[in-house]
Amino acid sequence: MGTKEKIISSSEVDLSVEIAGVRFAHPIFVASGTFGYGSEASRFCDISGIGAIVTKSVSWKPRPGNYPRRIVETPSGMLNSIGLANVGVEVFVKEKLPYLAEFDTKIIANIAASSIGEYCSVLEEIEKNATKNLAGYEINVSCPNVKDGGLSFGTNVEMVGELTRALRPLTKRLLILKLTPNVTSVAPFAKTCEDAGADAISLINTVIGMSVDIYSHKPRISTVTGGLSGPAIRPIAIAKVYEARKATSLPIIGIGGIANASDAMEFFIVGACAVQVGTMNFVHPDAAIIIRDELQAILQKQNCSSLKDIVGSLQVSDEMRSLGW
Amino acid sequence: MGTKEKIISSSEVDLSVEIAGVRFAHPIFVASGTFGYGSEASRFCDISGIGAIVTKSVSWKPRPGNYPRRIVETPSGMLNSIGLANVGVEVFVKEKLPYLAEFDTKIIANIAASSIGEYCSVLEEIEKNATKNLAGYEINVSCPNVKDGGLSFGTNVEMVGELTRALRPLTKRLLILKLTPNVTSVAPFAKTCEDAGADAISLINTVIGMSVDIYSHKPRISTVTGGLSGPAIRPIAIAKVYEARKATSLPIIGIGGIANASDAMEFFIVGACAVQVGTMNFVHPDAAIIIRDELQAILQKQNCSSLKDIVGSLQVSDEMRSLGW
Amino acid sequence: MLAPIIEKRTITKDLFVLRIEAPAISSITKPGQFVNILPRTNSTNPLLRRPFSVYQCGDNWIEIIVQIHGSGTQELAYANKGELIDILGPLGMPWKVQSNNYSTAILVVGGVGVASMPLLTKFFHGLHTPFATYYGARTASLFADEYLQNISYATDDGSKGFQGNVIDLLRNDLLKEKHLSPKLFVCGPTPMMRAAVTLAEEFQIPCEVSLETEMACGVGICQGCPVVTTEKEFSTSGKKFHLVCMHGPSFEREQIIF
Amino acid sequence: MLAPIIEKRTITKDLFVLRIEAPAISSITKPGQFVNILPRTNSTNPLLRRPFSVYQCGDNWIEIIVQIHGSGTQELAYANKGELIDILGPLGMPWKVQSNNYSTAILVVGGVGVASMPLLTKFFHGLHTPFATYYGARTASLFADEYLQNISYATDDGSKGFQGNVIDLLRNDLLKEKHLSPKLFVCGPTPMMRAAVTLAEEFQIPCEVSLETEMACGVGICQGCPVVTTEKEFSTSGKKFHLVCMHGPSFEREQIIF
Ligand SMILES: Cc1cc2nc3c(=O)[nH]c(=O)nc-3n(C[C@H](O)[C@H](O)[C@H](O)COP(=O)(O)OP(=O)(O)OC[C@H]3O[C@@H](n4cnc5c(N)ncnc54)[C@H](O)[C@@H]3O)c2cc1C
Ligand SMILES: Cc1cc2nc3c(=O)[nH]c(=O)nc-3n(C[C@H](O)[C@H](O)[C@H](O)COP(=O)(O)OP(=O)(O)OC[C@H]3O[C@@H](n4cnc5c(N)ncnc54)[C@H](O)[C@@H]3O)c2cc1C
Ligand SMILES: Cc1cc2nc3c(=O)[nH]c(=O)nc-3n(C[C@H](O)[C@H](O)[C@H](O)COP(=O)(O)O)c2cc1C
Ligand SMILES: Cc1cc2nc3c(=O)[nH]c(=O)nc-3n(C[C@H](O)[C@H](O)[C@H](O)COP(=O)(O)O)c2cc1C
Ligand code: FES
Ligand code: FES
Repeated sequence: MGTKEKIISSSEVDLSVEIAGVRFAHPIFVASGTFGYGSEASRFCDISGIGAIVTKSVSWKPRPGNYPRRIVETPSGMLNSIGLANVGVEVFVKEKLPYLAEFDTKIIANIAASSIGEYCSVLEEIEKNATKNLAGYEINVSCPNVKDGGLSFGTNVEMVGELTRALRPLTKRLLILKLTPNVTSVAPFAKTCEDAGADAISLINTVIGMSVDIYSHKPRISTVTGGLSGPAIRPIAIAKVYEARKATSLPIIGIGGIANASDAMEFFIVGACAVQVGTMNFVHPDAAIIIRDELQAILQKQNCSSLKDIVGSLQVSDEMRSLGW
Repeated sequence: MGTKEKIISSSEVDLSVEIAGVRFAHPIFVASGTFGYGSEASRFCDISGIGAIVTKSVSWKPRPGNYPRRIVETPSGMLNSIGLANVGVEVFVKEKLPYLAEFDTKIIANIAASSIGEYCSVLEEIEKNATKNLAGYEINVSCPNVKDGGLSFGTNVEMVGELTRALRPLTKRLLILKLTPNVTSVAPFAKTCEDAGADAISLINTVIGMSVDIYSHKPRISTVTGGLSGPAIRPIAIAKVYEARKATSLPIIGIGGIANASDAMEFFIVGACAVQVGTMNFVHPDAAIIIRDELQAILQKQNCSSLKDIVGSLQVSDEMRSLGW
Repeated sequence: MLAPIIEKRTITKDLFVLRIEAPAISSITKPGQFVNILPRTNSTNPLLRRPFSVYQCGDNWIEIIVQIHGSGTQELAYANKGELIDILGPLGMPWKVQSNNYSTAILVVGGVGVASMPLLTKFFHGLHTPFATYYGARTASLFADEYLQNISYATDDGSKGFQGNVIDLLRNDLLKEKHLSPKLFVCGPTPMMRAAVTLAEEFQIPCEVSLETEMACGVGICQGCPVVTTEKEFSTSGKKFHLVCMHGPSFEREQIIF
Repeated sequence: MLAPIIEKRTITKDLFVLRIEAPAISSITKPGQFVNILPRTNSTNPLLRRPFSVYQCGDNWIEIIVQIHGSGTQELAYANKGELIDILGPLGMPWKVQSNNYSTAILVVGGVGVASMPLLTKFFHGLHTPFATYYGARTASLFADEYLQNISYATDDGSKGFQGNVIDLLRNDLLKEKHLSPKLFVCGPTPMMRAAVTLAEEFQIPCEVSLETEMACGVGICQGCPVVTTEKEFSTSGKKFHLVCMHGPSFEREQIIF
């Protein structure tokens, strides 16, 4: 940009984002399963400075999770098979939500279940005990690591529609469907969520992956396959968000391998209005805060006064559109 | 293994592999599109020491390929959109096959096309001009980077069946179908190839990915999305090979992110009888040779006299099989 | 937190000590806690931090002792004095030294398990608690005993002390009732820790073991480091597991099945 | 090939020279060729090699001059004397110095484009071919002219030589017919190379430009480095593209559209 243009000072950059009427201070959220219930990381991270906290998937009953080994590092990524270890909705509403209500940030409760009925029960239970900063729900229909973790839902477009329609009447808060990348095409899922009344979609969950110990000849992860996350999958995530963007006008929350503000920018440009940081919280528990600050600096440098000008600003020429020539 | 067992010396390790009656000196091949037509890398690599060379996809007519920019580095991987740039079958049989016939290795001709008729014509043309070390064909139904590059085939299981049945009568040489990971489930494709008479399947081709320049707000790759390859995708590839292994008894050639013999071993253990090295040829043009030597050393250390004992040796307990508990 | 390496000492070919200036950590670390170190900033391979016990603390520094194992520890081996490394800690729970179910502390050490022993030694020394150290290794040259005291050695090859494994050496002394009301504090390879637990069961004495599991976060947010528990209702992770990073790394033998 | 760094020189804050012992490369490198260097062994991030012109050749060594740009060049900046780096080369085609369509060689240099000029200078000097160097930079402190000769400088800020851009400086001299039957050998930022081509068209003189494109392999096996050609039937890559790594990096202006 020309040097003569007005220079925007950092404090002037408007990072706020509104999703279906709910305002978030900034678009850098933390992803489900990668930030616990907030308390664990509070020593290393100013919780109130996070755009929103998406809590670990909660199910009706507590779940111990899978047998070890649950994690394996891979090139620029990791495989996990936690198995939706969680405290169950009872403890969640009694302990976790009230704890999180003390912070000046928004909470999005992620729900996992094995039947439409269970999804509904969990959501209703949380809704009954909603705290002041509970912004809404993210519905995990995409966990690859447990038999009943929703991936059977997540790869079936009719089921996703049915589930969304069942949940919609139960809350006026945000209803966000979290989609899996493990499908041939994510577009019909995005479209279905829109038609069924979701407020937004988030993507991607982890990509199915596997690793083998060449000495024992056993899978490294106890459940044989696990979910791949981290910077390695970022290009896949961006492609999926791009595909979803063309299929729906719903707000999209981008997830996958975000390690810095430049990565986040790629998602915004493609059309995500917010992003979630996952695996990188494990490396830097304050990653979301750092990225927020970096983002402010980048937008300032680009002389951009509002994130809104970035969202969906992708420049695709017609020439580019015609894949191959 | 016990220290008292017989120690195998390197020269005793049998690395040879037979696929549908065709014998290869060892199981480390180079992947299509990552080794040109052999001549380019001959300065840096002992071509005759490679298990087999899968040549760059060849189409009926020469193709210039896509406009730049064609490649982008990503974390532990790269995106490409070459667009099947190739010399066309005429030059291929006139120049490339005869050149490659000089080397003491096997050649697998990879074919890309946009219709069953074109696939057949290209194969027939090569068959007519077959050289002595032409082992067979790898059918690319999985290029994500050109409109007519086969991915429309590759994601449609009926088309893959039809194509295989059309090609099968045209050659007695190896007929290998190269599958895409960009599908919800690869199992039906594997099964279909078997039913339709293929000799083997190879997987994976690249994973659809995207990257954005945050300054120009343009996709970094000229065709917007490209194909992700390299170590980043290895866990995905292993999971896909594992899935295919359960679905078919066809020989499987594993591809995806192989950088060393340990990586290759993971594919063998999961059930691949051979592997192809792709992206890593760009870093080390003699990668396949290095990996062959490392593999020999590893097997020797494991006191294993034949690769055959490794292939499919994955130990999965029933406990593991029951994803989640 | 980025902190400078202020000293590097080589112990054996693949064992070295890094002294890191980190007053915020050294001032609050208790015996048995660990730090989580990023082998390489500005690269996503290796991606995750690596856990290391705090080996020694000074006024404004801590030390870690590192055994070269894979890519991350190799990376640390390349680090030089003056360079900054990214370090998080102290993490985990300390050794349970406060329990009053013992009067003699027995430090049982195998290999790089030595890492969590110097602070424990300092603690018992400071309190004048009777303690003894049993330290096993393959051969004499592998001992890293600069910070230990009251040591009985065992080597596989007999090059130093008792020839045989350290648990047998300890059993002999326990049979002789050499130690008054002992508790074992054990850190070493898993088979050795299992043997120590069996020994403690045999003698019906308390025994605490310090576990190693792969960790993604080290702070309790990934649930990646479970160990199966004997307890029924304990952790926020549900009923069946403790998290080694948050509830450990050390556990009383009755708490866990490993 | 692993080769040791035998010297490291800092030119400016983010520009430095590495001298690498590599007789197999130094003995056969021609002006304009490049080497492909892996910034880091044993890591997959950065994954690919980075191309660098051969800056200077000695008996058994080559030099490269590196401008810190992103992660790979930053990595090289951390490398120290004595360390081994993984290097492949020489790659690409040399400058087309043999053509007999010129009698004076004009080296036109911008920024880090200087990298391919010293060997060219040596070549012309050795053959007693008349030559002149036009070297532009933002300011005087950025020149890396240790190996250049017959230099006319241009700086944006006028701190050395002509104030303005190097192409304007050259145009003035061409207008004055200062050089007999010149050919331009150009390496620098793309806008400057385009301006040089336009100038050459204007004066109808030969002009060769050395291009930079992203490269995955540097040896012609990935087809990742195309440049659009004017020719109809040339390369194995089909009809429309040359590969910068294999057919370039330098091209006569008539060959390409860039
Ligand atoms: C609480 C705790 C304290 C430790 N203290 C020390 C110490 O003081 N000194 C020391 O040398 N080592 C210690 N270790 C082991 C050390 O963390 C591993 O050797 C190291 O993580 C290996 O990393 P790598 O990259 O070299 O190996 P790689 O095998 O390349 O690592 C791959 C992945 O596996 C993990 N991993 C591999 N081995 C282990 C292991 N044994 N324990 C945990 N994670 C592992 C790595 O963290 C990484 O995520 C400790 C481990 C734990 C859990
Ligand atoms: C034939 C040739 C000769 C060159 N000679 C020199 C030289 O002598 N000195 C010097 O300092 N630089 C030279 N360059 C440019 C140098 O290769 C890049 O600056 C370097 O690759 C950037 O890597 P990075 O990791 O620092 O940047 P990043 O932006 O992190 O690199 C990301 C990827 O983009 C590629 N890339 C980024 N910029 C360029 C570029 N300008 N050209 C090619 N690839 C790029 C990288 O190779 C890598 O694959 C040359 C380039 C070419 C093609
Ligand atoms: C250890 C781990 C646990 C996870 N648990 C959950 C979960 O409980 N529910 C969920 O919806 N997603 C879960 N995820 C997926 C992440 O929320 C995120 O979608 C994915 O990791 C991709 O983002 P990343 O690459 O930034 O990690 C988990 C991911 C990891 C790595
Ligand atoms: C630059 C590039 C070009 C490729 N061209 C082809 C091709 O022409 N035909 C094909 O079947 N696969 C092609 N592939 C895919 C590879 O053969 C391989 O399936 C894929 O890259 C995964 O392996 P890797 O991770 O080892 O690279 C190409 C891959 C790359 C990176
Ligand atoms: S390592 Fe993440 S919870 Fe323990
Ligand atoms: S860089 Fe691979 S062909 Fe040129």
